Amino acid sequence: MRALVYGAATALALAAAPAAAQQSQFEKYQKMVAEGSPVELFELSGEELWKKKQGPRQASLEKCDLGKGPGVLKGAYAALPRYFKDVDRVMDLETRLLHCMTTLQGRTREEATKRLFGDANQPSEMEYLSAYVAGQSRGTKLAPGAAHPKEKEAYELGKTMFFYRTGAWDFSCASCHGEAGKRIRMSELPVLSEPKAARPLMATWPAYRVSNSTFVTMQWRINDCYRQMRTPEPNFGSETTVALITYLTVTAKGEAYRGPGTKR
Amino acid sequence: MAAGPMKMRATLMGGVTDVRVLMTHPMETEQQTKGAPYFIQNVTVKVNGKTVVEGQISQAVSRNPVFSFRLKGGAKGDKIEVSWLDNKGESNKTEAAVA
Amino acid sequence: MNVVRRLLLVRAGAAALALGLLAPIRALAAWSKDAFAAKKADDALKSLGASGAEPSKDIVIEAPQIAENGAVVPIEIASTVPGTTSIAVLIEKNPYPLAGKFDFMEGALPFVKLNVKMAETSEVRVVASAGGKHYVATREIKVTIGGCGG
Amino acid sequence: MKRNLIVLAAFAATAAYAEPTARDVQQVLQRDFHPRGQATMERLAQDGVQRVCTETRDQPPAALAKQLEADQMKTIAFPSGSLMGDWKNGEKIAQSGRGSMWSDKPGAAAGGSCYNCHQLSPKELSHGTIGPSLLRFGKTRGNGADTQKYVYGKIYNAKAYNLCSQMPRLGHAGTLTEQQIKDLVALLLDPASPVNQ
Repeated sequence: MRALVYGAATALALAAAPAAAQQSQFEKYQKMVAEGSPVELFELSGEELWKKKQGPRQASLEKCDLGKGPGVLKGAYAALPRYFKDVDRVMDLETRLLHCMTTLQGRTREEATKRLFGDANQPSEMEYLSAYVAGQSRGTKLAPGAAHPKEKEAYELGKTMFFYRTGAWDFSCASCHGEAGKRIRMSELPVLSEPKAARPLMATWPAYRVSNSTFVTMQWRINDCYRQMRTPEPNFGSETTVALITYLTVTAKGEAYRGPGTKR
Repeated sequence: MAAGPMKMRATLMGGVTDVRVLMTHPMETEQQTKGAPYFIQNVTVKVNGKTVVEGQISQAVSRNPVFSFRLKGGAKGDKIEVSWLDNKGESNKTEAAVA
Repeated sequence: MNVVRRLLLVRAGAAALALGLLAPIRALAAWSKDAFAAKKADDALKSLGASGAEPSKDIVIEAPQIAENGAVVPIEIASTVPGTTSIAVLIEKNPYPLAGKFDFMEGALPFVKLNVKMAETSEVRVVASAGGKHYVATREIKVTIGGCGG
Repeated sequence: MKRNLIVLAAFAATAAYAEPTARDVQQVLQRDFHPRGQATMERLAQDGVQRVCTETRDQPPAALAKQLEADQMKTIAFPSGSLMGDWKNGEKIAQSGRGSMWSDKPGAAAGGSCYNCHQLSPKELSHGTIGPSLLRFGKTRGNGADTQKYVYGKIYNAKAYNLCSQMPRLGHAGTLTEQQIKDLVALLLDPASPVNQ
């Protein structure tokens, strides 16, 4: 009986004082979830994988050049995406990791991309590695490449794609991320074309996602947005995905990286 | 993926040691596995070899469990050990010094 | 992830089993089977010998009023009832309400923070035991749907 | 007219920064995506509505918007008779976020994703706010034939009413069936629906 009365009172309180009271409760949930996050476990497993000898060459990724020189991890993630001379294109973290798997470890692209996005039971290699490498940039300000013509080109393409309406449901990225203070269900939607909203967000990706106990990467984020935009599937590491990540990271530049984060 | 890594931090602040421990475990419920749940049952916290917390938990604890415990006093360098045992008899433990 | 360690653990388990060592190990780590198998919170508490708890304001349950996802609901519990030696956490509407029981010995404060799964919106009941008496506090946590639901 | 010019001027200005052209973008998309499940490559080709809304950042010139909205209105197949279905089914459709994705089984029951953006039943606390609240929609607007027709049409093809609306054309896109849309009409307009309590 007491439970019933209390429950009814809560429902009334929520209905009577909607927006602000509810919002603070969502924030409290997010905060408590972030505090009790197992995300560091993914970094630990990622470190093991980074050092593990694999592929036909039985090589680890320890000599992988993420832009700051072979094997330099400190601050490398915060400077991505960027232009890489050896491949003459802009790469984000995952595209570059894949490049290192094929070149250093001698693995085929087909084998290395067989399972890019994992699940709760079996996270993917890319997810673990992303967690580890990103964690090595904590405290470093986001400073993606924005000077090389190809970096500028990527930024422009990303921006165009962000506002490009397409797919069976006519969405662009801005359909959901274009107006401040909006939500999908309970999830707040940052206006990612604005530095104010892009900064805290990009500073905490990639992230552990509590709703399905998985670690999610930026390539996954773009992929899953397009899935819900009802388009065909973007190719992993394609120019479009890297361009969008470039656009978002450049918009967020200057923010100190503090991920990997924890999301709903 | 059962006995993956654990991670622990033990920090002394204002006379209280805060112990935060992360465990890799699927914590599968009866519903998820359609019959045979798979979960940690016992969590034990020791300080310098002496048991201070004995926890019994169920399949309702979330995947990759994270616990915080608080210890009275303590000193920097005290050895904290946290171990778990699941319903299949697998176990794991981790140690950290209070910082 | 650590395959080597995992294999070692599995082997250690098998060896222990072969030598009949596993049973004593299990016996050391008590797990209140009947209480965890109870389908009603009251039955679980009875099994733990913690029935008839009286309401107390000295048990603090810190939790969000609304959880966006039932898979992870963070709960922080502290008891300031003098001499608290044990805390039990029960989620009334879960198939098996008892989520955990923590015994605190000298040196530990009666405090625990953990993440639990909630099948649906439910009362969370916390029972603290001190000097053979039991004290209870409850709190409702609403479980909703987040994201696009696809 | 003046607005047209402003829009054009804005384009000319951004073009200087090597923004990719519409044709460039289509080539990039065709190269960078692959079909999966029911999501075919044709979905990436922009129709007139998508193109105009992209090019004007959802601020189409009024005259053009009016003309294209009229074209969209012609796509709506209004069924004869009552447009009110079963609000209980409507509630289920409003709750479901599935349908038309590469991860959805073709032919499996789709949802309207309504709660993702709108408040409907006061019992559902987890609702989005991209679209307006539809709480007590039928209570304030009544449920006459014109209102039924408006709601049916809006769900079938939102672009017929507001060209660059963010709402999907749920009937036109083939996500929802005629009966499902009728059930949603009932969810909004039936006096017994929780929306109107």
